[in-house]
Amino acid sequence: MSEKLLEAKGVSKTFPGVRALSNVDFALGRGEIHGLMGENGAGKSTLIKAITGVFPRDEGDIFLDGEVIHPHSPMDAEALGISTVYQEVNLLPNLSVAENLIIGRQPMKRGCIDWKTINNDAIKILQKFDINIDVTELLGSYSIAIQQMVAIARALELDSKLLILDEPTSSLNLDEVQKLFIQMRRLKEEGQSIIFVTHFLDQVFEITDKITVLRNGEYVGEYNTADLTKLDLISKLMGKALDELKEFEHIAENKVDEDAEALLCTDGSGKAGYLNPFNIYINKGDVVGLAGLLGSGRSEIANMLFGIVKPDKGSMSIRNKKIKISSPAQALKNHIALCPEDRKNEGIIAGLSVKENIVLALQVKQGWLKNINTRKQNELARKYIDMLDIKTPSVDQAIENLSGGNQQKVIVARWLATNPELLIVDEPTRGIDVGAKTEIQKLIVQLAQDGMGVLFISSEIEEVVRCSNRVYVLQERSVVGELAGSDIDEHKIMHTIAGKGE
Amino acid sequence: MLKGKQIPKIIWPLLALAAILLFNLLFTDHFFRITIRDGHLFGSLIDILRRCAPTMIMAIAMTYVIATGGIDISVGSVLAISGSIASLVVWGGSTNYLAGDDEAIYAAVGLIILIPLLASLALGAFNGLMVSVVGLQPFIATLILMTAGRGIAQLLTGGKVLNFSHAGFEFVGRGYFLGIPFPFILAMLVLLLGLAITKLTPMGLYIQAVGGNRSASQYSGINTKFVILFVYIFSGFAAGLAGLVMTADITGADAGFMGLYMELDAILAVVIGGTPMEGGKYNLKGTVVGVLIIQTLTTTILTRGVPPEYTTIVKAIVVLAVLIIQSRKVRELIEHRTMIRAAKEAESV
Amino acid sequence: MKLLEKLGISRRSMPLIATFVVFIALYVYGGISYRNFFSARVFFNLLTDNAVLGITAVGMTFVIISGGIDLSVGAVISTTAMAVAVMTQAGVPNGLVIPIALLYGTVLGFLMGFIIEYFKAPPFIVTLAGMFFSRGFGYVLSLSSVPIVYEFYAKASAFGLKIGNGRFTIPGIALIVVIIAAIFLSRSTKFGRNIYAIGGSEQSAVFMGLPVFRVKVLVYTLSGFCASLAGFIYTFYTLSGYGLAGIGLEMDAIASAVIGGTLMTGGYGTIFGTLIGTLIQGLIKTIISFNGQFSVYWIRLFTGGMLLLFILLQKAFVAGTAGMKKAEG
Amino acid sequence: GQQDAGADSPKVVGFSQCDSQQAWRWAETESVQGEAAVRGYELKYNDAQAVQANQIAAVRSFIAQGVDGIILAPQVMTGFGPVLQEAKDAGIPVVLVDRLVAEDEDMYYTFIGSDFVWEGERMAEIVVEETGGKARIAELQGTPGADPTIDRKKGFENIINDYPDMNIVLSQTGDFNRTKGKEVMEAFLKAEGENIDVVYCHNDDMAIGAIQAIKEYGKDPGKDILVYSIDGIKDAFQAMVDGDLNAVVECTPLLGPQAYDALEAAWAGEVLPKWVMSEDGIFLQKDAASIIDSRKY
Ligand SMILES: Nc1ncnc2c1ncn2[C@@H]1O[C@H](COP(=O)(O)OP(=O)(O)OP(=O)(O)O)[C@@H](O)[C@H]1O
Ligand SMILES: Nc1ncnc2c1ncn2[C@@H]1O[C@H](COP(=O)(O)OP(=O)(O)OP(=O)(O)O)[C@@H](O)[C@H]1O
Ligand SMILES: [Mg+2]
Ligand SMILES: [Mg+2]
Repeated sequence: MSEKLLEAKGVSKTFPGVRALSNVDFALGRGEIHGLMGENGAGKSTLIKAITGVFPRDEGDIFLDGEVIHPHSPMDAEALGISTVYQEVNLLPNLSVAENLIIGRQPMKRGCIDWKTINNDAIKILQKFDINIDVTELLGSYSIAIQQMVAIARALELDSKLLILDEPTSSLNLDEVQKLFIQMRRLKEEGQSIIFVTHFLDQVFEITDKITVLRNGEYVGEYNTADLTKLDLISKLMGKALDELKEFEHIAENKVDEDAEALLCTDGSGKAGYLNPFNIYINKGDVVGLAGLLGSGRSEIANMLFGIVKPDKGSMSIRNKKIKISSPAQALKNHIALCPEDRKNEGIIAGLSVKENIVLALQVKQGWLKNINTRKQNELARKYIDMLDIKTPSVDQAIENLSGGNQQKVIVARWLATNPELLIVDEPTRGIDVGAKTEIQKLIVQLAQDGMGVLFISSEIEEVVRCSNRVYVLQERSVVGELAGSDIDEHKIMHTIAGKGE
Repeated sequence: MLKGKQIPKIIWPLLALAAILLFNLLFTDHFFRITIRDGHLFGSLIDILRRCAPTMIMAIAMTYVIATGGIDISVGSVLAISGSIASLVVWGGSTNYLAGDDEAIYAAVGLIILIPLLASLALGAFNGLMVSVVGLQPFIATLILMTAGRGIAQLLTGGKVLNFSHAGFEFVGRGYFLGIPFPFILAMLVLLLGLAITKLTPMGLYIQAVGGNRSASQYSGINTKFVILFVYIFSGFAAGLAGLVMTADITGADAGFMGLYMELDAILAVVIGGTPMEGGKYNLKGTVVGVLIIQTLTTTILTRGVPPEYTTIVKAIVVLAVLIIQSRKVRELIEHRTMIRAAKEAESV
Repeated sequence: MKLLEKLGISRRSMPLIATFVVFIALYVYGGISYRNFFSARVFFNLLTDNAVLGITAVGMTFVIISGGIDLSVGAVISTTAMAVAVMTQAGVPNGLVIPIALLYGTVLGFLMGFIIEYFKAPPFIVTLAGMFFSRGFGYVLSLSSVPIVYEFYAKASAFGLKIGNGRFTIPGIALIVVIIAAIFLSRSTKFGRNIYAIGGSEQSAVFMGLPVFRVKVLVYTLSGFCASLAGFIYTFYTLSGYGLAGIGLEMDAIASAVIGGTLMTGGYGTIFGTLIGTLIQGLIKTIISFNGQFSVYWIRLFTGGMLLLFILLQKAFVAGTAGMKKAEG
Repeated sequence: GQQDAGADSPKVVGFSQCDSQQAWRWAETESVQGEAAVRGYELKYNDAQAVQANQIAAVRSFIAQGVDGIILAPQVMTGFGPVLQEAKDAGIPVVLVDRLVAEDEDMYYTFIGSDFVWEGERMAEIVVEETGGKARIAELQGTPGADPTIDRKKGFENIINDYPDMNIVLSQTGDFNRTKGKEVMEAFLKAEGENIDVVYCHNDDMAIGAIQAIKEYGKDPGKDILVYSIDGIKDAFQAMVDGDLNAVVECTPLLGPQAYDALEAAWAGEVLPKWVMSEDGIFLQKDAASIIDSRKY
């Protein structure tokens, strides 16, 4: 038996126009949790897919237990004992939660699938993560966070030698992450090896033993986690000298300007069964954070302000004028933009190019007659590709071919391009690497300083704290607290969330 | 980073068309002979252009419908309705011309064309409303009109083939303009119309967006209902126009047969042309080539006198062959090789 | 709504229930309007006359749930029946005729499925080519229609369990058996569940390690088998092979599935719904022939109109109950 | 209580038409419908839209409704055995019109109509006569697999096979319709334009399409290329009057009166011959002008 569980040697993979992996090595010891890190588009997901046979690799060998393996599909990989959670939630919205957890290895009873056992097992599996939901409901009716937990739970339940988790925590709250870590540690003790991809430095330092860093499709190095500092790691990830990185420590000032011009104000807006009546206001220059647990109603507020869901009570005013917003088009006309939470279903439009994805909302805002011509489209696309450092071979690349983080950047760009007065961002930095995340945070603060109002939703409380000058705390679909200025810190927010209203 | 180097998709259907033409070049006498007769071009190739026009008109519009993730199987029936109305208008609304009264009315060309087109627009709008507002599945929404539509057409004509002779209107189906069959010119005009709407306005972008991801399109502010309504209206219009061409060509409306199974041909052309049925992308040039493939094949079969019992088998084989050479598998095989080579070259520089 | 919940009916089965309710309403309408409509005879005729369509629609439903389509079924029915007829004329023993007939569609389905999956070719076109091929093959077997000479078929055709003044015939029995088997397949086997999975998201199914290639090839094989079985049953119905039989039947089969609530985009649908969808179409035809005054154009208008009315009712019913659910929540 | 319709209420007759895509079929339907009105019967009419299964179901439903007699215009020769047996068991007389079925004679009461083979043979005889037994012929067939297609082809060939100089050089399906007929003829002309003497069409609609194609090709139909067809709809007579069509063999669709005569005979318990020939005619170009005004369809 070889000492390494998994080894990849000289793996290369080329897509049209992109050398995604070139001559990458990777080694995973037994019983080890191994962080795989790199900027957006560095090739992490590609390496994983090459290992599990999603697509054939161009060159290189992969050894499992010292033997060369050639899986041709994830099914083969599973048979070899590799269980994987891929980056985008890849489950079946049309089947029940329970079935998603168990499909492929359903228990049989007298020649029939034993549904009772399936449902009971599913409840038990999810209880490990403190999730109590109706497992017979369709998966698609749950939030993206729940779906991600289900995907993780499914992979953990497979009886495997190797567990691969590609950004499993991108839509999870701190609590959920801890629940996941508990399970990962348990598995590790049982001798299972885990590859863990994330952009959250804290998480990497908390859970991994070793870290392998990729940059631009190339192997940078393998390190013991204990030997690295955060800044070391950042510099390895970005390939920059340490002193250039000082500015990342900087945090936006949480100043509240009470005299600022009012932008948006709700007066008891709400909808039965969806969101309890709430009162919030956003002024020009504000970055207003929304904090709360999963399912607390943050996205619901965003959807309601943007006209996706119509309120059935209360009223809303923009610049002190009462207004009803009943469709996204109308919201756009009122200079509101919403960068939605669910990138796959509400964000990217597969088939369209990066450029078209970027200009789409702006085009809608401009109306039918003002067609944005190709030259202008290219210009705009290039501008945002530069601004957000989007990795793409060309503006004409189909968006589904970008890495997850770069897709997210494109969606952010789509909404920035509309040049809104009120920008609502729902988990805008999901899946975005450390460097770019800071850039986006800075950008948002900068935009606010230039007079935009921002409603900032994030499951990362740290990020909310860092950017906002006011924070509303939500709980069970109600606004239960408000913090402003220097009052905003993680501890107080957590306290408010836990404090059952004040 | 490397420059994206992809073989344009249109190559594959073009290859298929070239193969069929090459076969004819080698084995069918006179297939490529084009002469001038009565002041217009004449020959098998010209026949192909002329005969493909109705399908092409419909297939162009069908491309947009399919790009939104929809399908319109009512086009054959709409075609029949349009044709029936046209021949009715020629006779001033009377189906009794067989009774031999000499007071038959010959309407003006403008009316003969306008009224059926308006009706077709309305039928298209019906489909569109059913899909976008009522929210029916496109297949079932258009199935309703496919079934009922032929009934309407037969009701209009009273089950007869309504004959007429009308020099002005006949031109639509039989005429030549600058020596080229007028129906083909009409098809090109429809192509231009489609291009104008989709290139000069954001409609093309929206159609793809709606087909690619309807909910994300909605989040982006697109009026998805309107976009869907539009493509079905356009499809209705195209089917109506195709109906005029066919009616004018045979100077009669054959409500029972006209356009029967033509929806299949139109869809076939669209898909052979490289537009995926799932929507989100479309390839208009591909559709045009797809129609030409189908018609060239048909004309070849007819010209070569393949026995009727074998024609469908020949068609099946050719369609499959076309499909396989442009299938993702084969394409990937070819593209992958060139790509890796390019990548290596780029690296070694 | 409370009542429905008590009965253990979930909100998700609302469309199916709506379909069923509208079917019953239509049936009652027929019974009130026409003499002799409410009789065992008419009811069992409904089963007999729609068995071929129903059996085909079952295979079609699976294909559509998996996200595909199969346009070859009508031609397969005709060619299967033709093959049976030609073989009986040639004196092939019946013990061989039956398996060969059933294999025809199965093998064709397998080949189409394989081409679709291996070459990643669009099912619409591959199965359209399958339809062209199968029609052509039928003509090659015999251009003219061919009577079936074996006694077995005549006996099977004449067979029927007497129930009231109706006859529960072999086609009717076959329909019910196929429906039950298919319901079992769809709910209680891994293969069945995988079909739903693939229709929900093929990419996800791949990533979840499900045997996508095999299942998809098998789905077309299954549909081919159903079509062949339907073709075989068709021989009891007509005792002959006829090259033009089953023209346009693929559209009816798709309509059965879709009326029954199957989504063309894949992932959703039930076999029971398909049965109701089939019977609804049969019922519309029965009402037309009971009425007996419709010209062909009125038949078409009536059929289209009934479909529209029916789908709208179904829609309204579902929307209505969903509204109630919200109001309660 | 609904069962017994009362002795003095009108007899109910079910008429199953196979489809209505051609003028010919409409004429047949109108004939059956019109005659029912004249004789005071209640007619249950069904159109199968060219689907045999529909037709079988319709006949079944007539039986279930308890009609007094059935008129059946079969879609195809085979396949009606089981349902005819059911009608027989129920004691309902069935009169076949325009197409015979390949079943035992005791399965139906009688058949009224002509014979497709006969039509093809008569047509061939006319062609032989008008061309002097020497012609290159293009044939526009009906829908492949349909009985009239097969039999009209067979009948025609029966005769011309005796003439070595009569050859079918091209043969394709025009699907019994005008559009397809025209398209096929166009292709024929491109392939063998200078070598075609005669076009034989399995029905009138295709002939009208072919005539248009010939004209557009620049030849004179009826002179340069002789055109012959079967059925005898009014449009065909018009074409003969115009000198474009050379002859038609009629296949009369006006079978209503004979069909009811037969049913009445059945009710009266009489025995009719199993085949009552319909009254078909053969019409040449020269006679057309005098007849055209009497054509009803
Ligand atoms: N199917 C594909 N077709 C073309 N290019 C692709 C495809 N998949 C990935 N790429 C490209 O390969 C590169 C590496 O992508 P990959 O998804 O591995 O990045 P990643 O490290 O996972 O990034 P992220 O952190 O954003 O998820 C990217 O530049 C991406 O654009
Ligand atoms: N941990 C959980 N346990 C049970 N149900 C949950 C949990 N988290 C979310 N849900 C349910 O999922 C559904 C949708 O939640 P979703 O995450 O979309 O709300 P949200 O307001 O967008 O959350 P967020 O606060 O993350 O934006 C809700 O019905 C919620 O009740
Ligand atoms: Mg990734
Ligand atoms: Mg949320």
